[in-house]
Amino acid sequence: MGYDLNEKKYSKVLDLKELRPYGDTLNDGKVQMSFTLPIKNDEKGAEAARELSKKMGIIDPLIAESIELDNDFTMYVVYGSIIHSVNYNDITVETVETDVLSMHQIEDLIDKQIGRNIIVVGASTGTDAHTVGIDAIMNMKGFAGHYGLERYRNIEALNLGSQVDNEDMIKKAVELNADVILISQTVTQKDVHIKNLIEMVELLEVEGLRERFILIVGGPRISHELAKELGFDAGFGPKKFAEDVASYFVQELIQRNK
Amino acid sequence: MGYDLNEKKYSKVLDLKELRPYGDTLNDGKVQMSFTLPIKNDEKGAEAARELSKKMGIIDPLIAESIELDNDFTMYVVYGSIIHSVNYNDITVETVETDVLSMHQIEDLIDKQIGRNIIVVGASTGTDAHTVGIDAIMNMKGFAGHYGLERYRNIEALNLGSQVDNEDMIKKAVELNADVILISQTVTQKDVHIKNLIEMVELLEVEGLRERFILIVGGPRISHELAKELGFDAGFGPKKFAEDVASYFVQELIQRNK
Amino acid sequence: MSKLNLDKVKISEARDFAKQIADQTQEFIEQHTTVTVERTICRFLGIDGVNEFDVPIPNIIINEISKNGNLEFGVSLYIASIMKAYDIDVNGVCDLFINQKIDISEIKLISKNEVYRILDPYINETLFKIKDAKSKRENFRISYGSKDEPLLYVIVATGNIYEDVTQAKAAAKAGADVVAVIRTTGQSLLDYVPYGPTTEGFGGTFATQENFRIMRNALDEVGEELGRYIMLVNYASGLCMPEIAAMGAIERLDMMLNDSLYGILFRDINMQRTLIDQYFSRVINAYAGIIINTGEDNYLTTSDAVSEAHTVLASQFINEQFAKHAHMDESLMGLGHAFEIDPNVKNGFLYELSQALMAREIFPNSPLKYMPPTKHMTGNIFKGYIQNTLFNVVTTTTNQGIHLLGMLTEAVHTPFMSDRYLAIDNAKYINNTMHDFGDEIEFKKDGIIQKRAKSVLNDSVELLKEIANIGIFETLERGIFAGIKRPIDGGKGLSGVYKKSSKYVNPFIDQMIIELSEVK
Amino acid sequence: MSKLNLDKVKISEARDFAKQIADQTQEFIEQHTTVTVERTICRFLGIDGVNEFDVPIPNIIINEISKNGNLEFGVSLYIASIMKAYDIDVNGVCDLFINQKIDISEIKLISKNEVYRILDPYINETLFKIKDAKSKRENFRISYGSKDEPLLYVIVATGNIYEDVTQAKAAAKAGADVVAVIRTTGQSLLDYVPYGPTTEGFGGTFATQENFRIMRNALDEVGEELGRYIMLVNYASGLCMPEIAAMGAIERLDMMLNDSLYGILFRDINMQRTLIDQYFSRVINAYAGIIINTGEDNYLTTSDAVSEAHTVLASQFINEQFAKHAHMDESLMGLGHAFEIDPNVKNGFLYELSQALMAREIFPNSPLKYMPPTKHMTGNIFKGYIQNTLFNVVTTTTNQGIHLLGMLTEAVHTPFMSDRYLAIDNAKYINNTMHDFGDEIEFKKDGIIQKRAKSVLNDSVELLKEIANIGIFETLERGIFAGIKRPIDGGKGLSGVYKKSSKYVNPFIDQMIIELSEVK
Ligand code: B12
Ligand code: B12
Ligand SMILES: Cc1ncc(COP(=O)(O)O)c(C=O)c1O
Ligand SMILES: Cc1ncc(COP(=O)(O)O)c(C=O)c1O
Repeated sequence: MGYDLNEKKYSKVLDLKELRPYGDTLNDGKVQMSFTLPIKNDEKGAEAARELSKKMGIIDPLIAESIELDNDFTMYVVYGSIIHSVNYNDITVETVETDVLSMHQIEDLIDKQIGRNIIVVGASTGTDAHTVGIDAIMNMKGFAGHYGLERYRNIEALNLGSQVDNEDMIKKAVELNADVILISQTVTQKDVHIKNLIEMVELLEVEGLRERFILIVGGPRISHELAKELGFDAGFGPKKFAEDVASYFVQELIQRNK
Repeated sequence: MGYDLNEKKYSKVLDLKELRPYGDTLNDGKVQMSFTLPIKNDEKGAEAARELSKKMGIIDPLIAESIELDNDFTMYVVYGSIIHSVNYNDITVETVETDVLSMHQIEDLIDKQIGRNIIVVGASTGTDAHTVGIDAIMNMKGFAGHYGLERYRNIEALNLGSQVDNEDMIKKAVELNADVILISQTVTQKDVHIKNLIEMVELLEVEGLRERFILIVGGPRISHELAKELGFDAGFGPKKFAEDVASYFVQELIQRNK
Repeated sequence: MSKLNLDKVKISEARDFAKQIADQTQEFIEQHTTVTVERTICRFLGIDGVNEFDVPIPNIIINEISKNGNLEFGVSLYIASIMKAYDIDVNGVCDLFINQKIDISEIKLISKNEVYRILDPYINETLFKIKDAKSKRENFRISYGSKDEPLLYVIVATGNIYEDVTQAKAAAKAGADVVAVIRTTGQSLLDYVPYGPTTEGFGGTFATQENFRIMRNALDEVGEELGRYIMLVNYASGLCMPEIAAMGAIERLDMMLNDSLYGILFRDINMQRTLIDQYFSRVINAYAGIIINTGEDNYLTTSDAVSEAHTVLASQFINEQFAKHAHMDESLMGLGHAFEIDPNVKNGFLYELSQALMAREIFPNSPLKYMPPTKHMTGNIFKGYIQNTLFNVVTTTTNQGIHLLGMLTEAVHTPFMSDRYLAIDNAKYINNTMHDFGDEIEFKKDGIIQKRAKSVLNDSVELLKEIANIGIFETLERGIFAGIKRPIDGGKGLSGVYKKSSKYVNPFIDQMIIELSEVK
Repeated sequence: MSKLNLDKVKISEARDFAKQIADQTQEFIEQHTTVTVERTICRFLGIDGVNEFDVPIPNIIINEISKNGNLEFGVSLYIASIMKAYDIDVNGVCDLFINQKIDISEIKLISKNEVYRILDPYINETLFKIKDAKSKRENFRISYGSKDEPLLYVIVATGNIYEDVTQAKAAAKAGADVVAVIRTTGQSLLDYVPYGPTTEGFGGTFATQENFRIMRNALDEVGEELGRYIMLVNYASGLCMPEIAAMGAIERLDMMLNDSLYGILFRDINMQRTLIDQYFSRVINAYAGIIINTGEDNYLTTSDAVSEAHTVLASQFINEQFAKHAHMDESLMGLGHAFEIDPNVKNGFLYELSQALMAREIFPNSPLKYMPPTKHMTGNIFKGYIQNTLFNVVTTTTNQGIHLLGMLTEAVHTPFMSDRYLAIDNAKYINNTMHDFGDEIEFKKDGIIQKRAKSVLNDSVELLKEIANIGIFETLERGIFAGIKRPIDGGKGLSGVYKKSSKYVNPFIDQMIIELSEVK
């Protein structure tokens, strides 16, 4: 019996300039994938799946399973290591910079620096009927233990509900002389939300009202980055609550008033 | 209210020269991925995941979820459409060509064309202790309703069990004057099975015995392609049973005797 | 015998209050008609198609009547009168409207009896078509045999009817019994029904009669291949409730999403409009033997599933009573409920099991439509897949009639073919490995499970009592369901509501009700 | 009270037969020793380290004695005699062996009593170390408090101890209570214990004392951070059973995979060798308060889980009796069983539930080690994840003590960090959402579930009766467990078995047993 163990090589250290996926060893580059190909479930199909995986940069694709969905549709579960890496140090993301305050801090800030109530109108616009998101932000009871804007002493929050046309939204905002417009978008199929959001910005610009409001959008598929691209002032995604958006628009208002 | 519906564009037809993944529309290229990055769970991390996905050819990566595994380890679930496609028509795979017969057809074939019992030795070799696979092929009761080789009237099947050294395996095969050697390999970590299988082939060649046996390997991660590469006569993977391998080695023996 | 030992008295109290609520409302309903009710009559008279601006002919006719005539009289009276005046058939009438060759204010209106007489052949032809579809369905059931386990119900929602067909067929082969073609976002707010095959929708596919036909044929085809009858579902809801019901009755759909309150709450459709529309649509469904699916599940997606569970039960009682007014048999009442409790709630599974079994015991003859987790599904598709497993466990254990399968990608996109396959595989696995589990277990006396059912039942009795006092309209104004307040004259479609005059006649509903009453 | 209403008489019959089996075997065991038993004594005497060829010093000494001396006398006698002859301490003795400066055939052997006297300080020191580790563990338990729900048990298996640490810490933070470092393939067949930290293994990491230390420190560290005690597990099995038990006792491991038959069946280790080795290893575990995990689950991975369920129960009874012979308290007997029925078996879940509850009721004081589905896991990781959910449901419902979490990638690779996280999340979800489910339900009298338990119990009584007749050796030769036949003098390690002479002495086991008996 041979007493020698394998030579000991210690695993590579973390290099953020070449960030790779982690399976069970640093830099092993392991990923899991699944996809369906419109072909028969046989060796040739598996090979097609393997080649496709290789094109994605998986060196050693393992077809862990191939599942027949229909005569000519096969789903593949794939594991393997990718050659690609990203330079983590070079990554920059636009994020809402203002720091997040508590409800009371926000109320105090409004008292001190603005000295009047802030008016906010919000809605789920276009054909979108999803209100739970905007309700979570605006309604008294809020969501997941975070109170909504209606509860803020010196914020007047009006929730117009769902499927509100952009025109009506703007009319209401002008009528109430709102400081902030909150839009919620949930349905993103075929980019309906993009079309709808762009329309909103264009309408405001045409009517020369764009500068008059802090224009904010939120929703499960909304990022600050995207919001900016579309000409909004800010965007908020999942796991954001009333205090996140309020912290932003209050501090932004103070900025603008300077 | 506008009565016009969106213009109707019918989805593209299937083009096997540019085969793409199928989500819910032909050629939409949809794939699902998950992987872990050794970084914090925040916007920057999500962006890193997105960039990595883009490098893999996903045009519009959606980070559906980011899950904190530990302070500096985050798992990402990603969906998106890939630019890559494969030419299905160009794909060729080496597969076992002989057609698969039933137990009785095989027994008859042996009677008619070989006229003596065929001797088969099998084992799970090297450090591998997984026997269920080789048992499924060799033992009387077989597996999933497929009888094992022991049940075949004119096949003498000897299952040496697990963790058998290649030397012992060869010794036994010579001693019994076997026609066929069956090897099962299940553990593939760090390619132990490759090393072990290559060793087997080399030992046989050194001793000038390679031609004397039909050398077959099987296991959950074995393909015919791989087996051939390693110098085996054939390889069998998951969902293969006694009749698959027997059909092959009987017809192969007949070939060789010609 | 009740495993939850529910209080029979409480249950009948609840039914009585619900009956009071429906009765009050029914009076109002029968005094009114709407533009879509009248357009439905047009469709039953065989009027279909669109003009060069894609405007459906029924809309052209009803718009014209409401502009220059009195819709209070109903379209039947006008059409019959015109037929008599010009001595032409219905097609002739259509041409006059399309080419604006007629001033309806001029038309001399005839008597009710004449209307019946003149339209009689059309009525017979249409009702025959519907009865024919119904018996076709029954014959399929007989030749293929029917399933006693929960029906596996999946949705397709590509937006493209042809892609939907591909997906539906794959689903059927994988084991789906029921296929629903989800409608495109916003169709429910269109006050017309689009025409022809469609390939562009958002989050769903347009409901058109041609799309119904295309999918029906596809499912019959694959059904034959599989030796199983595959049911087709669409949405008799929104501003065109009865029209779509009519289309479905003719094209042999098997189920229709059809709720007496859903449109009011979740589409901000005017309450008067919806309540009137749902009545005719349900009579049609009842007549055609189409199972309705009600939408109580939506309450729980909107408000908290633990604290609002009793509103679901209350609404089921109300839907039941409205359906009875529409002469609908209990076997057609697919009352909705859902598995929507936050996965982080301790013993949440016990509550779900309790509520699901409670519904089963309270509505023993109705094929309950049990909805999967949706609101608490996230982008963690792995977690989502097991949330669906627990839902499947409850479904099998309590033997729900219509098992609407959850998708692991619920929070991500409308289902891929693979998502749907995995959903079916999940359900089949549970149905098989836990096949007789429900039969095997009993519950601890006064344990968490029994207590939960008891309290939900009690709360809903209280709620129904209150509603019976204030009436359905005020209930909706106060936002008692899903916390959504709706003003009685707010929302979409009120302008389409008309008080019937004494001259008003709807020969189709009259005839259907006669036949439905005979059955009993 | 038994929810399965099991027959108490049958249960005690089974225990009696198992006791007969163990008693017969114990006679044989106590007449023999093995090379690893003797090496264990070396380690207890403080002998550790390797020579320039990486050969462990204990192996050098035992090889020398078996070559040129009589291992029948036991190493203690030799070492004590040499110490006396040369008037040196144990280190001195080691040097003589390492530098081959001694001809042991020359040594004048002393009396048993002298051996005890000479080795006494070493014995006390070592047993003190072990008791110290034990009380450390108990103090942690007291200060952190202990958990009454199933302990979440995960494995790490990167092959690299440092990578294992990263994974173990993440697992602990995610909620794992127990971490097992899986051993590299084939270590169980090494007749020595590797030395030092290791970073290369196949499908697991080498079990070395240094690796034990590294992981123990890491877990204590993260445990402190979390305010929870994280248990560490390794494998006292294979050809070095007692040596590894000794290492674990000193390094404060908390559990050891340790089965009286596993090595014979699944590693083709000679049956005499394993039976002798398991005895000393268990005395050590008992003394150190280390929970053993037995390996019955493996029967079901090898043969059919429906037809062979009774072999699991029979083996549990046997393991229980062997453990009692080793003076082990029931609270340390982590008897193994598993959820391995083919997912396609109709009502398979009911059988699993029945069997799991049966084990719970038959071994009420033992922390059963319940293993997840493995054999029927496939590359369909989604399906795999829900197979694990059903397993978790059974675990929670029947309140198993040690909940070994299944990995959705079981059929693909040894766990990734993310696989392990998902496994923990799966278990936590079920534990919470179904928290009191087991308490709430009762089973139909003579239903499928009760019947299943009854028949498995009966079959295992029959089996134990047969084994009691023919004895354990013949049982193994006939391949009664897992269908694996093992000849009495086949397999690995037989050459390491020695019959004890009358002079033989093992002062450690003697002292341990004295103390263990006092406790009772
Ligand atoms: C509940 C629900 C419904 C309910 C809505 C009830 C109601 N009153 O809102 C009902 C049943 C009516 C419904 C209908 C439809 N739905 Co829907 N629905 C959902 C579901 C299950 C949950 C959404 C939800 O409430 N999430 C909880 C809230 C709190 O999260 P949130 O919206 O992300 O909000 C948070 C953040 O995003 C942020 N936020 C959100 N908005 C805003 C705004 C601002 C200003 C700020 C600062 C922050 C912010 O703060 C919130 C708290 O953190 C999702 C699936 C899922 N699990 O996500 C599908 C889903 C959103 N629906 C979907 C679809 C397609 C539809 C339909 C179009 C289906 C159909 N054809 O009928 C219809 C049409 C409705 C319409 N016309 O828009 C798809 C959308 C796919 C896509 N990405 O395009 C989803 C993803 C389901 C699916 N996989 O198909 N739905
Ligand atoms: C059962 C099992 C065990 C049992 C084995 C019992 C026994 N008597 O065989 C026990 C518990 C002992 C065990 C131990 C270990 N196992 Co194990 N084990 C499995 C498990 C759960 C099932 C394997 C199985 O029986 N499949 C069923 C059979 C019928 O399928 P099959 O082998 O693929 O065979 C079919 C085909 O492949 C083909 N076939 C197979 N062989 C041959 C040969 C020929 C000639 C032909 C023609 C066809 C053929 O025909 C069969 C029927 O179709 C798998 C996980 C999984 N679900 O796959 C892990 C697995 C294989 N084990 C694994 C590991 C790492 C181990 C250990 C090394 C863990 C450890 N460190 O202790 C040990 C070490 C054992 C050793 N020294 O090799 C890993 C392997 C990872 C890898 N790819 O390297 C797996 C994948 C689990 C995991 N994810 O970690 N294991
Ligand atoms: C009862 C009911 N009707 C209709 C719908 C679909 O909405 P829409 O009518 O807007 O297509 C649903 C979907 O949730 C529903 O539950
Ligand atoms: C009881 C027992 N011992 C040991 C092992 C591990 O095998 P080995 O001893 O070869 O590391 C297992 C794993 O399945 C086991 O169940």
